[in-house]
Amino acid sequence: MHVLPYLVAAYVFLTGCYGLAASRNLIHAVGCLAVCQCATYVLLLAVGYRDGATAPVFSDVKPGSRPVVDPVVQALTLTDIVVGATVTALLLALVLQIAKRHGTIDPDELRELRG
Amino acid sequence: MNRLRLGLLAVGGAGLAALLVAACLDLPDFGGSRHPYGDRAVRASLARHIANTIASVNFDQRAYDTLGEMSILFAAVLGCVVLLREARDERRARPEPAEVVRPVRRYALLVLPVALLTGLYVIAHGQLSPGGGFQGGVVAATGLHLLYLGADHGALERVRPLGFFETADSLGVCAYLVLGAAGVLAGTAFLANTLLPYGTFDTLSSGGTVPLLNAAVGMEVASAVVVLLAHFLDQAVEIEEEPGR
Amino acid sequence: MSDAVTVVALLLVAASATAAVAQRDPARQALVLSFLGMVLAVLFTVLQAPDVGLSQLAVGSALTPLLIMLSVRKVRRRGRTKEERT
Amino acid sequence: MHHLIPLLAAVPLFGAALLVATGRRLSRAAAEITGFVFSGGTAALALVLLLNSAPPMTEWVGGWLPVDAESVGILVVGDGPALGMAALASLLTLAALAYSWRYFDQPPRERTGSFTALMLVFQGAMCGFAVAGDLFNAFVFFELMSVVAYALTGYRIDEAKAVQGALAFGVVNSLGAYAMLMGIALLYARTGELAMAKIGRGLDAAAGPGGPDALVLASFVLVLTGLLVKATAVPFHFWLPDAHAVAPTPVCMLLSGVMVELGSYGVWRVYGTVFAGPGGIPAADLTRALVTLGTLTAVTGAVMCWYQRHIKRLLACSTVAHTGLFLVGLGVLTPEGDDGVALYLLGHAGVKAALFACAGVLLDRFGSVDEHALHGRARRLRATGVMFAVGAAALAGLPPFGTALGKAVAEEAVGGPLTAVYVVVSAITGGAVLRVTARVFLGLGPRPQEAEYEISGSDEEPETSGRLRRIPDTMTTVPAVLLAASLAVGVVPGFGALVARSVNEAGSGGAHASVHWTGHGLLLDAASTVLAAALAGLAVTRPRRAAAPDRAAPLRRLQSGHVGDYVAWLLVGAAFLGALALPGVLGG
Repeated sequence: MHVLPYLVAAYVFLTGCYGLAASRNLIHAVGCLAVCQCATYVLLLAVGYRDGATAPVFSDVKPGSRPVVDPVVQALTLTDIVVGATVTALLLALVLQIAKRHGTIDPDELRELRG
Repeated sequence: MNRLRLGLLAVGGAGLAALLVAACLDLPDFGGSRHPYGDRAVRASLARHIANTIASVNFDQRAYDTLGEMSILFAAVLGCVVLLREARDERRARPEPAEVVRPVRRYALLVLPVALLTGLYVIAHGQLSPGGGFQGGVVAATGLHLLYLGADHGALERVRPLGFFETADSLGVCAYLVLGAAGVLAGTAFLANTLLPYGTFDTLSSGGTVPLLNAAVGMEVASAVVVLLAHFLDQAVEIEEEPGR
Repeated sequence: MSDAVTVVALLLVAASATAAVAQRDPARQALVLSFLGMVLAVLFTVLQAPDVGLSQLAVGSALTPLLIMLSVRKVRRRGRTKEERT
Repeated sequence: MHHLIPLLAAVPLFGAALLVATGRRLSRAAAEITGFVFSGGTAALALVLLLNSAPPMTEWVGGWLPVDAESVGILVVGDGPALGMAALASLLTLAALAYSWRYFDQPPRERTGSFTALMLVFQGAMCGFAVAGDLFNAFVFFELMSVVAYALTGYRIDEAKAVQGALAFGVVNSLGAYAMLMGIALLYARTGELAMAKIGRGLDAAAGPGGPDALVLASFVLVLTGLLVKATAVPFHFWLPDAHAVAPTPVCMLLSGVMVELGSYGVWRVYGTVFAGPGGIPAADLTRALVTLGTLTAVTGAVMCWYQRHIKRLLACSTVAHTGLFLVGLGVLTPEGDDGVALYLLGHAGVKAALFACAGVLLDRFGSVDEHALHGRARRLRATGVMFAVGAAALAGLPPFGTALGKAVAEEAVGGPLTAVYVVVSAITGGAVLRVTARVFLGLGPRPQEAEYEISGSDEEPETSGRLRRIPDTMTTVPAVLLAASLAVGVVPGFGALVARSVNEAGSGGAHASVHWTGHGLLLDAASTVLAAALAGLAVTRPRRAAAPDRAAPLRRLQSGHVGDYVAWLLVGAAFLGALALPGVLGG
C-alpha cells in the first residue's frame, strides 16, 4: 500500500508508451498518449495525499478541525488535465489532416519523411 | 512491429521501468503528513476568505499558471480552427438530418437545460465548493452539444453562432490579462489580488478578484470547448473533399 | 475501508489503462478511455480531490472520447466515400 | 521595474487575444500591424528589462512576497540569461513577422489574423519559459510553446509532409513534457516545493550522507528528458528534421533560431538551480552525461546534415549538430563554457534564421528547395546567394562573426579532443551549406546524378500565392539584418564581456571569466572555415566520392518517419541518460 499508487502511475506511463510505440493507427496512438498522461494525474495526487485527511474545501468543514490533503497538487492536476485535453484535440486535428492527405492513418504506411 | 523497434522498446522500457521502480521505493510513503507548500497554501487561502483552497491556489496564489493553462487552451483551439479549416479542395455539404429515436430526442432536450444550469452553477460557486470555471465551462459546452442529438445539426448551428463564441473565447483571455495587469498599474504586482475587498468567508463574492478570474476562465473554457467541438463535428458530418482527387 | 477502496480503484485504473492500450480499434478504445476516465474520477474522489474528479469526469470521460469518436467517424466516412467513387 | 517581468508573457498573449476577437473585421494589413505593435512592444520591454538586469531581479507574481523565506506564489527571474533569451525570442519573432509580411498565401477566409496571433502566442510562451523560476510554471509555458509550435508546423494543411511532421513533433514533444511532469511530481514528493531554488535547497537538506538516491536520479532523468527532447539531443532528435523541414519558413526561423536553444537553456537553468547542490547530481556525472550526449548529437547532426539535399532539412540537421556543441559546452560546467555557449547561441540564432529566410526565397522563386534540381538555377538571385554564402561561412566559424567568437571561447573551455569535435562539426555543417551555395547560386561542378533518395524537396508547394512578381524587400532585408546582428555579436566591443558578465552573475559559480578574441581561437576558427571551404570544394568537384549517399545509409535509415520508432528511441534515450548519470548514485 505504501508504494502501490506510485507503482501504478509508473506502470500506466510505461503501458502508454508501449501502446504509442506499437500502435498501428494514429487515432489509437493519440489515445495511448492520453493514457500516458493519466499516469501524471495519479502520481501527482498520490504524492499529495495525507492519511485520514479531508478535501481542502472549507465550506462545511471548520478550518483547523481536520487535516486536509495537499491542495497544490490538485491545482497542478487540474492544469494538467486541461493541457491533456487540448493536446489530444490538436493532435487529433493533425491526424484528420493526415487521413486526408495520405489516405491512411497507419504509421507503417506513412513513408514520406525518411532519411 | 519491426525487430529494431521492439528491441529498442524492450531496452528503453526496461531501463526506464527499473529507474521508476527504484524511485518509487525511495518516495515518502503514500499518505504521509509532510506537505509544506500545501499547508502554506491552506493558510494563505483562509487569510483571503476563500473556502475552496484549490480555487485560491488556481486563481490567486498560482494564478500565473492558470494564465498559462488558459493560453494553452486558447492556442490549441486557435490551432484546431486553423488546422481544420476548409482546405482548397474541400467543400461543405448539407448533411441530411439524421434520424434520432424519439425517446433519445426527448431525453436530450430534457437534459440540455439541466446540463447548462449545472455548468453555470459550478462556475459560479468555484471559490466555495468543488468545481470552478474550468469544470463548469466544460460541462456547459458539452451539454450544449446534446442539442445535436436532441434536434439536428441545423438547430445546433442556429443556437451556436461560432463567431460569437470565438470572440467570447478571446475576450475571456483578455479579461484575465486585464485583471492581471490592473495589479501592475496599481503598483503592486501582476495578478495581485489586492484591489478588491476579500468579503465574507464562504459567500459568492468572497475572495477579491478570485470570482472575477474564475468567471473569465469559465467564459473562456465554455466558448473554447464549443468552438473545438463545432470544428470536429463539422469535419465529421459536413466537410467533404471535392471529387476527382 | 477507504484503503480498500483506494486499492481497488488503483487496480482498476491499471487494468483499464492496459485495456485502453490493448484495444486496437479506436472507436472501442474511446469507450475504454471513457471508462478509464470514470475510474480515475472515482479514484480522485477517494483521494479527497473532488475538484479534480469533476474535471476528469467532464474531460476524460466525456470530451476526449467524444473527440476521438468524431475523428473516427470522419476517417471512416472518408474511407467510405473513397470506396464508392472507385 | 521587476513588476514588469511577467508582462513579457502577458503582452503578446493580449495581442493574440485581441487579434482573434477582432479577427473577422480586420484587414490583413491591420492585423499584421497589430502583430508588429505587440511583438515589438514586448521586444522593447525585454530589452529595457535586460539593460536593468544587473544585479539580477526576481519577482513574485501576484505579490506573494516570501514571509520567513516561504512563499506560496510563483517566482519569475529577471537575470541576464533569462531576459536575454526573452529578448532573443522577441526579436526573432519580430523578424519572422516582418519576413512573412508579403510572404504567405492569402490567409484563410474570416481568419485574417490567425497566423499572426499564433506567432504572438509563441512569442509569449518562449518569453514565459525563459523567465520561469518555478518548475511547474516552466512546464506550463513549455507546453504552451509546444502546442503553438505543433499548430504552426502543420499550418499548411494542404501539404502531406507538413501535417505528418507536425504530428511526429507533437507526439514526441508531448511525451517528453509528460516525462518532465512525472519528474516534477517526484521532486515535489521529496521536497514539497515547486520553486526551482527551493527544490534545490530541499534536495540538499534531504540528502543523507550517501548523497543522491534513485529518486533524485529518476527525477533528473525525467525532467532532462523533457528538456532534451526540446533541445533535440540524440536520441531524442528525430522529430526535428521532420518538423523543421516542413514548417512554413518564418516558423522555421523561430524553431531553429530560438525554440530548440531554449531547451539547452532549460538544461542549464534546471541543472544550475535544482541539481547542482550536494543533494543533486554530482558534477562529474552531469559532465559525463551532457558531453557524451552532446558529442553524439553533434556528430550525428553533422553527418545527417552533410548527406541531405533538401535544403531546409539540411539546415534543420545543422541545428541538431550545433545543439550538440551547445550541450558539450554547457556540460563542462565552467564559466567560460557557459559564456562561450551564450555567445555561440546568439550568433547561431541570427545566422540560422537568415539561412532559413534565404531558403524561403528559393522556395518562393522555384517552388523547390532541392539542391540537385536547383543546380545553377538561382544564379540571378545575387543578393540571396551572397547572404547564403556569408551565412555558411559564419556557420563554419568565420571570424569576426558571433558564432566564431562563441565557438572560440567554448573551444578553449572544453579543451582536448572536444575542441576537435567543435572544429570538425562546425566545418561540416558550414561546408554543407557552402556546397549548396556553390551548386545552387553559382552552378559550379557537374550536375549531380539522380540517386535513389527518399526526400528530394523538389515537389514542395510554394508558400506564396502564386509566384510573387518580385521578391518583396522584406524577404531580403530581414536575412541581411539578421546576419548583421550576428556579426555585431562578434565585433561590437565589449558585447562579449557584457554577455559573459551577466551569464556568470546568474550562474551558480560566481566566478567571472573574461571573454575576448585570442590568437588561438582565431586560428581554430580559421581552420574550421578553411576546412569547410575545402569540404565544399571537394563535394562540388568530386560529387561521387564526397557525397556518396550510401555511406550514411544506416544512420539515415534510423530517421524512419515512424512515430513509434521515435517513441522507442525516446525511452532508450531516457534509460541511457540514467545509465550515464548512475555512477554518482551508486558510488555515493
